[in-house]
Amino acid sequence: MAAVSAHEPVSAWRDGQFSFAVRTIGGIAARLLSHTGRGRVLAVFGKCFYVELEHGLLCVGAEGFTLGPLNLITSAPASTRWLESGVRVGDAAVLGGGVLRVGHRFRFRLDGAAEWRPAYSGISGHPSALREGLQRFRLACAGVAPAEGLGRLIFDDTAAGPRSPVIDRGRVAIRLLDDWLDQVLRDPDMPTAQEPEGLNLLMGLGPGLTPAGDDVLGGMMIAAHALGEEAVARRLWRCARPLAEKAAGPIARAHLAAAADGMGADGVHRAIDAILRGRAEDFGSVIAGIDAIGHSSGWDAMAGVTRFLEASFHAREAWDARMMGSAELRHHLAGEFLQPLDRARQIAAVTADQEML
Amino acid sequence: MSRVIVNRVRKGLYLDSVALMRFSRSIAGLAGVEEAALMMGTPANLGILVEAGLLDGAGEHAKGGDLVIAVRARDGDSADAAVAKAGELLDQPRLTRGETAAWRPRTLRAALNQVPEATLALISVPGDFAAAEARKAIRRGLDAMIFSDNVPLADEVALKREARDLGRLVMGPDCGTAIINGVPLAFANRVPSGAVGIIGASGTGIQEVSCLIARNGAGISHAIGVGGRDLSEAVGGISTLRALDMLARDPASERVVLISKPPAPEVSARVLEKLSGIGKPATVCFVGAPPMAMPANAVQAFTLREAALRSVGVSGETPPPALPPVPTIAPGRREIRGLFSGGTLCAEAQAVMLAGKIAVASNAPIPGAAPASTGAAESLLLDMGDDSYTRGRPHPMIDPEVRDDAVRQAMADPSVAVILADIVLGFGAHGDPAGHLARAVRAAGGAERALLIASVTGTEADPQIRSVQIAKLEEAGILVAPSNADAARWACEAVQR
Amino acid sequence: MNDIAGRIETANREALGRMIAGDPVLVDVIPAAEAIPSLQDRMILHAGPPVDWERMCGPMRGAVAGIAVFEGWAPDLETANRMAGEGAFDFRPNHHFDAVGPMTGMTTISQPVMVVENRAFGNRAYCTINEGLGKVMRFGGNDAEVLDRLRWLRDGFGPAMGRALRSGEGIPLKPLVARGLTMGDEMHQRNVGCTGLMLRALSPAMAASAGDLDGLARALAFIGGNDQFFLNIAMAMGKAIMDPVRDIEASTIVTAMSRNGTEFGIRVSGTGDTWFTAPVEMPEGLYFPGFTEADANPDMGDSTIVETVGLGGFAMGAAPAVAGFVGAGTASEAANFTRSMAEITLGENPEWTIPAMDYRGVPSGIDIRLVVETGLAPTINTGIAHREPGIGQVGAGVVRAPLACFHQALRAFADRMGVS
Amino acid sequence: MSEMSEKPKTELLDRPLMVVNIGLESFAADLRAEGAGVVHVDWAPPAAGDPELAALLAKLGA
Repeated sequence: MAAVSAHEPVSAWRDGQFSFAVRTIGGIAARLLSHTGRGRVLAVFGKCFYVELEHGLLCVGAEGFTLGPLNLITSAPASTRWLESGVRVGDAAVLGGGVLRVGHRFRFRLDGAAEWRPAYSGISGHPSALREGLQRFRLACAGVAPAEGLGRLIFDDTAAGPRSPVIDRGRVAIRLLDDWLDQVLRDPDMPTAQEPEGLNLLMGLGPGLTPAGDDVLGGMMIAAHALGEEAVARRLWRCARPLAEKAAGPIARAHLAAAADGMGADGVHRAIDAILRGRAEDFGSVIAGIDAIGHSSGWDAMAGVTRFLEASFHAREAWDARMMGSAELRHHLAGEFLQPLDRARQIAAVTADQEML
Repeated sequence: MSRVIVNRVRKGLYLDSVALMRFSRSIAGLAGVEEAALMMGTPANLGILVEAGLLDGAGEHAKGGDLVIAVRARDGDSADAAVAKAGELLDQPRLTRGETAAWRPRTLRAALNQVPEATLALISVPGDFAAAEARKAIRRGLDAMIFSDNVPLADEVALKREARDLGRLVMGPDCGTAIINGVPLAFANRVPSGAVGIIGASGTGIQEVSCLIARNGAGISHAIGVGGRDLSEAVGGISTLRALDMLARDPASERVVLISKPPAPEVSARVLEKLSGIGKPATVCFVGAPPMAMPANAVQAFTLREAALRSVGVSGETPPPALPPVPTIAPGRREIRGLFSGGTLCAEAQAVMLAGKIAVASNAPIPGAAPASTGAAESLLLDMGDDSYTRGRPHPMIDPEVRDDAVRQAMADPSVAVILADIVLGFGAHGDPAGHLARAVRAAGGAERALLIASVTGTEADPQIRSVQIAKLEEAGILVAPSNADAARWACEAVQR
Repeated sequence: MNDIAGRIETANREALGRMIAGDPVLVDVIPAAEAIPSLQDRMILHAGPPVDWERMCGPMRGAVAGIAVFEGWAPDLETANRMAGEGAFDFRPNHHFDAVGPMTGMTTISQPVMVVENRAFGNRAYCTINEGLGKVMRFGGNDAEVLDRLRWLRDGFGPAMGRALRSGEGIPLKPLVARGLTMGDEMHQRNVGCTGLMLRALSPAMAASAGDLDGLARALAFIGGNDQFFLNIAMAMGKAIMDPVRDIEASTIVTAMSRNGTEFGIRVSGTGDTWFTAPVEMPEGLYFPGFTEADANPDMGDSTIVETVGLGGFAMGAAPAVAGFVGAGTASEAANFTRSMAEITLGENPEWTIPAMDYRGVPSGIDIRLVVETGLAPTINTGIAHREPGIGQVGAGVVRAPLACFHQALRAFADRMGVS
Repeated sequence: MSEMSEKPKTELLDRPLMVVNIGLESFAADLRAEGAGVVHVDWAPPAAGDPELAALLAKLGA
C-alpha cells in the first residue's frame, strides 16, 4: 500500500491497516476489554467513536482525548477525524489477543496501556473548605458556562440570563432534588419509600448526545461518591435507572451507569478535587478541563456536582449547629477564613457577577 | 394564516450537541421557518417540543435513542424544504452495508457482452431516442420491439428500410403487445401456446383475438406486433411482410391471422400478394374495411371476434348471443357513448354499429364514421388511448383514472342510452381495472341512468383473473358481453328496441 | 456514412491489437541524459500536460526547487524558486520525451531512469526510481534528506540495478504483472506483490554484480522496504505499451491520461499529440489518521498511464483490499468498478486476467465514443498528496477523469474525420 | 461495435427468447417472472442527452 506521511511512524501503517497503541484505558472500558468478544461501531463523531461490545460501550479517541471511564486514549494523531479515515457505523469490532480490531483498517494494541481511575487528594470535606471552594469555583466560571444546557444551574440564582424551556424545567427539577438531598443527607436512614421527585423531569432533558439532565444527575452521583455518600448515589441510581432504560439511548445510559459507580470525565473529578481543597490557583485549568468535555456536558455535570456539594454543606452545617447548639459557633466557623472587611467585598463581588451574567 | 408543523424521526441516529445546535440554527434560518429544533426523542424533550408547539403525530412515538427533527413554518412547502435540508445535513457519508449490487449494464453493447445469445431488444425509452437504440440493436443482429410511441415517422421509415436490408424485424413503434415462443411481452396476456400465428398492427387487437382464440380451446404460436403505421403508405408494410416470411417458415405456426386498420390500397395489395405465398390458411381482418378480394388461402373477417372464430375453424356465421333482458331505456335517451382504452376495440365497435345502421362519430373514426369534432352523429365512441388523452399522463390501461371523468359525464348526460367500456387485462395493465370502473359507476350513483355494457379482454391465467373481473362488473350492475364485438351489438339492439 | 464507422473500427482493431501485442521488458537503469538525448541542461520534465511555473501547485514547485539544487543549477532553494519564476528552467511534460513520473514526476539529466523496452515494436520508455515513503521529491520534498537520497540513487542504487539488468536478458513484465494481479495488486495503489516478485528477480544478479556488501544490503533493503517500488516500473511499462498505439488515423483509443495537479489531460490515437485538458477533480477517498480533505492537493502524476493500459482502477476487481482502502465501497463491490470500465473499453487483455471475475481479462482500449455515450468516465485509484510540499501522502481515493476532456477529444476527432 | 459484422444471424422464432430490456424495468420484472431470459439495461440518454454530441456519436458509429 502507499506511503504514510513523514511524521507518522511508518510502523502505524502496514499493508492497508493502521495500528496504534492504546495509552490509557478508563476503568469501565478496562473491565470490558479484559476478555475476548465481538461487537460493532455504534456511532462515529469527529474526535471519537463508540464501540458496542457484548457487556457495554467503550469510546475510542485520539491523542489528547478526554480521560473518562469508557474512554480509550490512543496514539492516533490528535487531528484525526475518524469518519474521514474510514470508520463507519456498523463496522465490525473484534477483541482478542490484546488487540481491538475495528473494521478492516484499524488495530488498537492494548498491551502496555495504563488504566485510569479518578483520584482524590485526601479530601477532608471540611464544610468551611467546601463552602469557600464552591464560592471560588462559582466566581471563576461566572460568564464561562455556556447558555445551552443546564450549566447555569451551577449558580444559586438562575433567574438571570436568557429563558429557555430546558432551563425552566431544569430549575423545577433541581429544586425538588435539592429538597430531597437536603433531607436524605441530614437523616441518612430516612425511609427509602420517599422517591427523589424531579428525576422524571430531569432525565432526558435538553439537547446533546447525553441529554443535559442526565449529565446533571451523573454529576450528583459522582460528587456523592467523592464525599463518601455512595448510598445516596445508589438510591439516586435505583430510581433513575428505569427512566434511563426507557428514555435514554445506549450511550447516555453507559455514561450514567459509570457515574453511578462514581466515575465521570477526568475534568469533573479535578474540579471536585479543587473545590473540596478550596485551593484558588487550580480553577483556571479546572475550567479548561470542564470545557473540554463535549459542548455542554462538562458544565451540566458540574451543575449536578455543585448542587450536591451545596446540599451536603448545608446538611453538615446544620448537623454541626445542632451538635454545638449555638449561633456563635456558626458565625465563628463562617468567619474563620475571611477577615470581616474581605467578606463584605467578597459578597458584593459575587452578587455583582451574577447580574452581569 | 395557517401554520404547518412537520416532524421527521431518524431512528437510532447519534449526533453530539454541537452538531445538533449547528443544524437547528441553520434550519431555523431557512425561508418561511418560524422555529426548528433537533433533539433526542427523550420524553422530557418531547414535552418541550409540545410546549413549544413543535410536536406532531410523527414525532410523538420517538424513543430516547431517536433524533427528532421538528419544524414549524409559514406553509407546507417551506416546512418540507426545511425537513429535507435537515435530512441532507444529517446524512453524513454513510457506506451502506448490504449485498453487492448486481452490476447492470449501461448500454446494449455492454449487455450483449454479458449475454451474447440475446435475440430481441425490447425498447421503451422516450420516443426521440427509441429509433437510435433500435438501429444499434438490428446492427448487432437482434430483432427489435419498440414499445415507445412519439417516434417520428421519418425515423420509422429509415429504420425499417435498414432492417429490411439486414433481414431483421422491427416490431413497432407504439407496439404494446407481442408473444414470442409463448412469452408475453409488454402488455400481452398469458394465453396457451398453439398453432395460430398473429400479425397485428395494434396491441389491443392482438389481445382480443388471442384471448378469444384461447377461450375457444386453441393457442398462439407467436403474436407479432408491427406498430400502427406499418401498413401506412410511407412505411409500406415492411415489418408485416417480414413477419409473414417468418411465420411462413415457422413450423409451429399452422394458420395466420392478420389484424389491422384498413391499409393503404397498394400496401394491402402487396401484403395480400405475400400472404398468398405463405402456403398456410390465413384470416384477414382489416377492421372497418369493406369486403375485399382475398387470395385463395385467405378469408376476410369484419370483426376481431369473427377473425378469432374463423382462425380456430369455427365458422363466422354462428349466431352471436342475443342481448339479455334489460330494463327499457327511457325515451329521451338515444345516444351510445363508447369509452375505450383499446384503439382497435374502439374501431371494431364502430364497424359493428355502422353495420347495425347506427350513425357513429369518433376521435379515431374508421371509414364511414364521422370525426368526433362534428358532433353530428348521435353515438360517440372515444379511443382514450389516443395521444390527445395520454399527453403527459399514463395510458388508461395503466391508470384507469384517466377514464373516470368521462364515465361520470356520460352517467350524468340525460341523452345517453348506453355506455360502452372495454376492460383489458394482462401484464403491464392495471391490477384491478374492473374494480376501478365499478367504483366509478357506484360513485356516479343516480337512480335512473344509462345501460352500462362492458367486455373483458383477458384470460383466467392473467394476473387479474378474468372471471374475478367479470364478477366485480356484474356486482355494480354492469352487463358483461362475451366479446367487444358482442358488447357493441348489444348496445345497438338496446338502442333500436 | 457507414464507411466512417468502418474506418474507425478497423483503426481501433489495429490499435487494440498493438496494445495486446506489446512485450515490455525492464532492460536497464541509466542516467536520463544518456537515455533521452533531447533532454538538455536546465530542462525539467514534469508530470501531466504542459503547465507553467505560475500555475504549478505547491508540491510541484517544491520539487522544482529541490531538483534545481540537486542538479547544481541553483545553490539553494530560495534562489531556485526565484530562478524558476524568472524562467531560468525549461518546463516540459515527461510524455513528450518517452518518459513518465509519479506525482510531481521530476525528470532531469543526471537522475537515473529505469528503461522498459517494448520488444514487439522496439520503442523504449523511461521512469525515475520510486524514492519510497513519506518525505520524498515526488511529493515535493526538497530538504537535505531528500536530496541525499537522490544522490545515492544516482551514484549507488541506480548503477547497481543497471549492472544487474545488463548482466541478464532483462525482466519481462507482462508475466510478472499477471502474477501480481493474482496476488491482489492493481499496480497503482497496490504493488506489494509485484515489488516482492521484482526483488526476487533482481537480487541474484545484484548480488553477483555488487561492488560491496554494505551497498548491496542497502540496495536490497531499499526495494524490500517500499511497497510501491514497482509503481514506477509499471508506469514505464504502461508508456512502452501505449506509445506504439499513438498516431493511428481514425482510432478513437486513449493513448495517455495524466495530471499536473492543476489540469487533467488525455491524448487520443487519432488526434496526434494534442492534449485535451480540463480542471483536475478532487479525489473522494479516505485520509490517513491526522489528515482531512482540507489538507489534500488536487490530483497529480503520470501514474494514470497504468489505468490507460487497463490496470489500476480498471483492475479493481483483482484488488478488493484497494476498494476498501480507497473508500470505494466494500471489497465485494470492487468487481463492479472493473465491469463499469468494461463499458467504455473495446476489449480485454487475455494475458492480464482477474481470478475473482472468472479469469476475465482487464478492460483494455478506452474508446472516447463509449465514454461520451455512457457518461462513465475512467476511474482512477489515486494517492492523495498533502497541499504543502514535502509532507507526503495523506490518503488515497478514487477520482474520475473529467468528462470535459472526452467531449473536447470527440469533437476534435469528428472534425478531423470530416464529420460535423 | 468492433465485432459487428461476424455476429451470426439469430432467428427470433426458432430459439429460446433472450431479451435485452432497455427502458421500463417492470417489463424486465414481468419477463423474469415468466421465466424468460432477460437482461435489464440501466439506460440513460447517450451523452447525457446532449443532442449535438449524440448526433456526432451516431455518425461515428457509436
